[in-house]
Amino acid sequence: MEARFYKEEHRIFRKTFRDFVQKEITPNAEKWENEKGIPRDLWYRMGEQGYLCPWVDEKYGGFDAGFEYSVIIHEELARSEVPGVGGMGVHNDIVVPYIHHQGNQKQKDKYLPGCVSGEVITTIVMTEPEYGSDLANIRTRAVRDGNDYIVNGQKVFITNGITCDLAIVAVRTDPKATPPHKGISILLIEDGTPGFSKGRLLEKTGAHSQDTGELFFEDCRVPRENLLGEEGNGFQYLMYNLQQERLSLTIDAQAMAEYILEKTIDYCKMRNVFGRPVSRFQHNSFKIVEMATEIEIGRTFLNSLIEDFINRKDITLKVSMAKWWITEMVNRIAYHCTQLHGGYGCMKEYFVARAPGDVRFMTIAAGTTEIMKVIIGNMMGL
Amino acid sequence: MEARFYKEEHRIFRKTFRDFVQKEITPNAEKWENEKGIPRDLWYRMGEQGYLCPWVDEKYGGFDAGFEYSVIIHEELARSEVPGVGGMGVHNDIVVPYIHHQGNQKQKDKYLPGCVSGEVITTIVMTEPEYGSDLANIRTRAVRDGNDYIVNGQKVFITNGITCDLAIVAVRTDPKATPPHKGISILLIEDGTPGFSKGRLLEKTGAHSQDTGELFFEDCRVPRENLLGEEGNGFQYLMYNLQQERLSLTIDAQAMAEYILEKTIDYCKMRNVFGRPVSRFQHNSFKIVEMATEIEIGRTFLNSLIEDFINRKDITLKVSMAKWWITEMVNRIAYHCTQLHGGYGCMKEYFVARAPGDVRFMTIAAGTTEIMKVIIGNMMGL
Amino acid sequence: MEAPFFKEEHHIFRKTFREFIRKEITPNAEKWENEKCIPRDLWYRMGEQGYLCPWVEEKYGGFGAGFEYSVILHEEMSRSEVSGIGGMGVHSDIIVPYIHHHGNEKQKSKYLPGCVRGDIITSIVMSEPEAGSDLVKIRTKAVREGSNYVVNGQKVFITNGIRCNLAVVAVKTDPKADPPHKGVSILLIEEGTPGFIKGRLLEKTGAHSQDTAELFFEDCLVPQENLLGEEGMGFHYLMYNLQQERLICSIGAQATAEYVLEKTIEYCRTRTVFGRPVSRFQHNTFKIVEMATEVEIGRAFLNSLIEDFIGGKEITLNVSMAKWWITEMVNRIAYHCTQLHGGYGCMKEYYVARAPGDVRLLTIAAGTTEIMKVIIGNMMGL
Amino acid sequence: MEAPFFKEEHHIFRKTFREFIRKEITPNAEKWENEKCIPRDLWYRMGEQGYLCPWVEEKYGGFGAGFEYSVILHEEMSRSEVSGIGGMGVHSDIIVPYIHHHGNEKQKSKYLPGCVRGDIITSIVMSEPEAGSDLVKIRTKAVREGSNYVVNGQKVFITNGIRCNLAVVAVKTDPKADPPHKGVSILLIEEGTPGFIKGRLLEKTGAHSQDTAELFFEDCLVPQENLLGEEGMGFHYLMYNLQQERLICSIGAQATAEYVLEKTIEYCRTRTVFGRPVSRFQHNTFKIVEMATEVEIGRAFLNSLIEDFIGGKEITLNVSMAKWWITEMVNRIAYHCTQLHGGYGCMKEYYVARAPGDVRLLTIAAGTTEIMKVIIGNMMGL
Repeated sequence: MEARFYKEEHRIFRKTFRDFVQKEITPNAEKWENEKGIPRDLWYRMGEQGYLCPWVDEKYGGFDAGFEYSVIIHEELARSEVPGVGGMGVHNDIVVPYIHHQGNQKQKDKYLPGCVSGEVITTIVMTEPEYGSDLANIRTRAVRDGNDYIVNGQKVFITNGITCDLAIVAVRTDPKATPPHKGISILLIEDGTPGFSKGRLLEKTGAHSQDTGELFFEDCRVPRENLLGEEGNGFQYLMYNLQQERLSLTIDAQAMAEYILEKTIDYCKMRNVFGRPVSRFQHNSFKIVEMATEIEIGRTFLNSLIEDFINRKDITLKVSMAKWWITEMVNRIAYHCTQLHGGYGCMKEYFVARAPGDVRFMTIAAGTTEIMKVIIGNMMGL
Repeated sequence: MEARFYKEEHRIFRKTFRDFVQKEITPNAEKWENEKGIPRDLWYRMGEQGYLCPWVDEKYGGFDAGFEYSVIIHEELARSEVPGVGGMGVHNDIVVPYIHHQGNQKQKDKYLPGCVSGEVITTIVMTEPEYGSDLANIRTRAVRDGNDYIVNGQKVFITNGITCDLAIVAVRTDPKATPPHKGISILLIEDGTPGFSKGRLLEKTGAHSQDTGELFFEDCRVPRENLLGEEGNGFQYLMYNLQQERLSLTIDAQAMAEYILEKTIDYCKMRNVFGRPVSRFQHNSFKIVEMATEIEIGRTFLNSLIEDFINRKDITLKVSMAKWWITEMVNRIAYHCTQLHGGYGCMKEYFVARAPGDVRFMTIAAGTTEIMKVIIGNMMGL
Repeated sequence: MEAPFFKEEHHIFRKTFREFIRKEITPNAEKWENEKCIPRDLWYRMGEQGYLCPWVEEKYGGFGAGFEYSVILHEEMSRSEVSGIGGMGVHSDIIVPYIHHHGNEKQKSKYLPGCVRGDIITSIVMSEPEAGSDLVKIRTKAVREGSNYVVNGQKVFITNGIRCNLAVVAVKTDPKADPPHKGVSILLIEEGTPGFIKGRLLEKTGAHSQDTAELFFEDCLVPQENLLGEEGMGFHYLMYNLQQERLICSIGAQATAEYVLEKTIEYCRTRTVFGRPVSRFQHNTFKIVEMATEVEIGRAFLNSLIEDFIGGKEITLNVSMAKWWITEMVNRIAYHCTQLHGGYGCMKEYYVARAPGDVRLLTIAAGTTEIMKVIIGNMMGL
Repeated sequence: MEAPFFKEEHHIFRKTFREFIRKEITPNAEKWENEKCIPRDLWYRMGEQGYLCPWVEEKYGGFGAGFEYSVILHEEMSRSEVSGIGGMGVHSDIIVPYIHHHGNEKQKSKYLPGCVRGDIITSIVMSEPEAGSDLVKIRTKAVREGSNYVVNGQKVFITNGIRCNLAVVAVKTDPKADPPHKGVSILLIEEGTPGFIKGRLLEKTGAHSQDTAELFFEDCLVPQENLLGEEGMGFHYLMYNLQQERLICSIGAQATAEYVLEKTIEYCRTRTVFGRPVSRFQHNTFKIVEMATEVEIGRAFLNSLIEDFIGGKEITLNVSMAKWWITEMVNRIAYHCTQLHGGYGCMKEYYVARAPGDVRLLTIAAGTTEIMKVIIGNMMGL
């Protein structure tokens, strides 16, 4: 069912953007899948059209657009059959907000316009080989040296890791801090900074058109003015922005689930076996009904969550619930929908066949299902 | 599929016993359900026929029968539609073995013949209101006083708690023992011993014909000669006998699952809805097929487990796996089978409708599903 | 989650009614369970307080109250621990609406005031031994004879079957009608009408304080003026009212799930095992978190559904989804919550232990889970 | 669990073959994944060692080895981390048996020796774009013309489709046959036969090193002597050999599940997060325990099934159960094991991360889960 918070202008925007996606993105699915990335040019095209960070203030080139527009962009990109454009969603609503919320005037003036136009592709850099969920213990060191920080360390699983122009990097500025998370700060590190090198493109089991990389910092000199917010507050900023990150990822997962099922229903109505459409077998029809019900229920919950977020309510509990339940749900749906495709369910040319690989990371990234349950359990005082 | 270990004599025995059950037990299901217990006389009848503890040595009145016979008795009793007779299975293969394995000659001579004839109904008494799974910490105290122990404490969830003539009671003889489980001993306490009183019949949510009670000990004097085995070894005896207890309960669960499904298949083939037998709807037929498959798989695993047990192999790991998986399975099966009965699935007169209540305790008694997983996890070194 | 449609007055009403239940209903749970019925007097007490059919217009003695009040009544009654109270909900929002929506002025003024006061207890009489889900197959015949109908047939699974003094009965007035459902009509049959015989109280496996019975009609003479609406329109009326019935059923299931989980969380926080609260074991924490998430998601969906219903939107698709998903969910929750209670999970004195029996009916009554899936599948064109 | 049918010589054989795989196969996993094929030379090496069709009689170059050896080959190949090797298993125990069981002396002596040496790579050619599960619907026509058949049609999902030099092809020799399955025959078509065209390599979502392709037949002239068995018996042969195919498929799925779980347990024991091994978190411990239990139960069932098969018993019912339950089980295990790997669970370099893609086909090929349930349902008379 459509969410209460959409007005006419949102519907028009969705239609326009969906056309854009169908013309400029979906047709290239296979090409970009093989190139393991989306072309730089697409970032400019998106920027021109105002599809990058439309929520940014007008004085930085944005439109001051409401979160509804971000939701629409996420949902339509999720329906593009090109997982790689997810990197744009990350840029739009996960990374750039750091600069906007915690950056100083100088940093905003310097970077935001490029973020909106597509000249500055951003990435958020937290995870390390030894520390995934356990952020408080990251080891990448940033040592003060005059007006610079000298950064040393390694990071993995970085979305836009190959194409990024600006990396927002979690580093440890105080190794002795107790609790350890108080020793974490965030630096803005530009591509090309000496000592900042991009590693290999990581071979994933899905979402191939999304470039995911490793980053290395070897005696990388970063001017102090590139410190985001205050030293030692990094962990707090991460926790703050993580809520919107989880919400964004959940929106992607829900939209994917809806799209996968739509495609599957089309297929099952059209495909005949034993003289009947696949969808006419009671077992299959019940299976589809079960999925449709879970999707409808998930959607209602997500919409009320988005509404809370738009109304500035604290969403930590609900978004943690939605994040694990909906990302697990989309994985179940991808599984059953490939089954309903029979042999074609394993053929790459079918979007639905690729879906299980493309959605697999969702229960792991931005806080695993297990971490979500820990958070909820703590909030419930269990 | 039939287990490898059955010979012709076993098949004959099963047939005879099944007739006995059909004649003497099943017809009384409702009566005993309302009386919340099975008649004393049935114990004698079972004893006469040699259906109580047939494994006991001949010199004590038993038949020295192999475990195969115990399995058959468990399975057929589980198919009797009278959960109460489960108390006889407990007597046969869970309680009496304590006397046989850990009792001294005097105790064996005194009690075993009655256990076989039905004059002595036994019960195992471990759980306390505050200590279910956590046996090592039971509080019922037994203090030495001359040639007696003075026992004080309360016990709950005692099968045969109302009818028992002989209680095998876990007590704490040494409160200072470390680890605490080294302070536990087992006493044989006869009905009628001053200070040993039976509490109310506990109202359960199922298995109504099985009497489950509370026991109280107030300055109850028990002669030292009633100590089972050695002082401080109680916990060890419990752990030893628990393996067979879990195996017995798992056999009951498997046999119940098989019987519930048989009854349901009969019903679904005979009952018509929308002009077709219930079983002819693909969703229902797939549901039944899924249950039949789980039952078949569970049965194969259980048979190989029984075989290991007969061959004196250590079954701790496998029986822990079987116990949780098969008792959870029978609960799933009871749930889906009641669904397949429609409105009659909630009507007491249908055995299948009562099944969910009757099997509910199985995932909890003799070590909960969670305890089983802890045991397995420890054995796997996780 | 706070429902958007509740205003201050609703909260006040809930508070008062909850207080009423705490004082006058919950303490009698066990007594009424054993009496297999709630006392006649309670109907009058409820009537006095305006807790029966508050939605009925004032001219018939009601308050013309909004559906919000019905929601509150059902939610609170579901938290009363007395399953039998459900029969009052059935009276208020499932049966009386038939008279209100399809009755003529004469019938309304004759019956509605009594329904509101509690003098008249109604029951809806559809199911027959051979026709459960399959309503068009009902065989109870009503043959015109002068100014009467002569009714013959048998009905089962009748809520309030023992207490009712007005039965709303589905009958076949035209056995040859094609399509057959056009032969179904509804008669209002008063207790005491010669030939209207109340059969035995049916022994259910749960919801014991709710009187469910068989009814028999043997040459029962019913004046033509007791025909509800038009002849041959009965099936149509049933289908029309089923939507509200399923919504009510979903509301009860959701409120029960919330209550069972609340009680379980309390228990798990206070009960300690192995020296820790039960809720502190990660497996249990996660289990509770999973249930809390499903409850939260179900609630969001149900609230938006109630909102649509109040807004007069067509809810058939979504109420069918809610009916099967929420009633299956409450059964899962009852199962896992009993598990978390350990041995007490099988003891009748614990409400949570009784819950599995009490909620079992929910996936079967008012359209089974399978029927819901058929309806949804048809609406989706599968 | 030790299978009762393995003797000392089998253990020795397993050890040798596992060593061969460790040296010559596993190290090339990534290379061959990218080449989307295993090297032609490996077939010769396997042949030399006697690892292809060891069951073939000595007069055709085989060893007349028991099925135990085939079991070992499949189990160990499933642990090689190279999905493509599966194509060799298909050759050895699924396709070559057709020639052996239904071929005439001339065909056997012509082809079998090459099949054993590895000179001849076979493929079984059934599925068509419009006929997957529904074999009787195949459209590929073979029309008699003098001493030849003229074959026209298209086939898909052909394992070894690129490499094969002998195709065992299901064709329609009598389109008018009634029942239609009586019109199906099987032809042996050699590579290089004019009109036998190999289509493109199909891009799968997993099992990348296994070459799966389309095949086309355009006025392809096949000498009558290449008819396998009798005309019109093709469907019968397919059904006959499907039982062994499904058994093989279950063996591969079971061995894969065991291997994936082993790897995951290693990982969880060594990988630490929040200062503890991943396996020490109770939720993860229980998750692993649940998987270990299902693997153990599946193994017991599979072993007894293999035993029955070796014993020449009819296995249709049980192999159908094993096929769907074990292949669904390995998919669940692949899913949860990737979750336990966190971010690395999406990284191709980890075998476990590739597993979900590699096993996805198993519930679909050789008869989908749904088809298995239909077969079982029919055998149960549902």
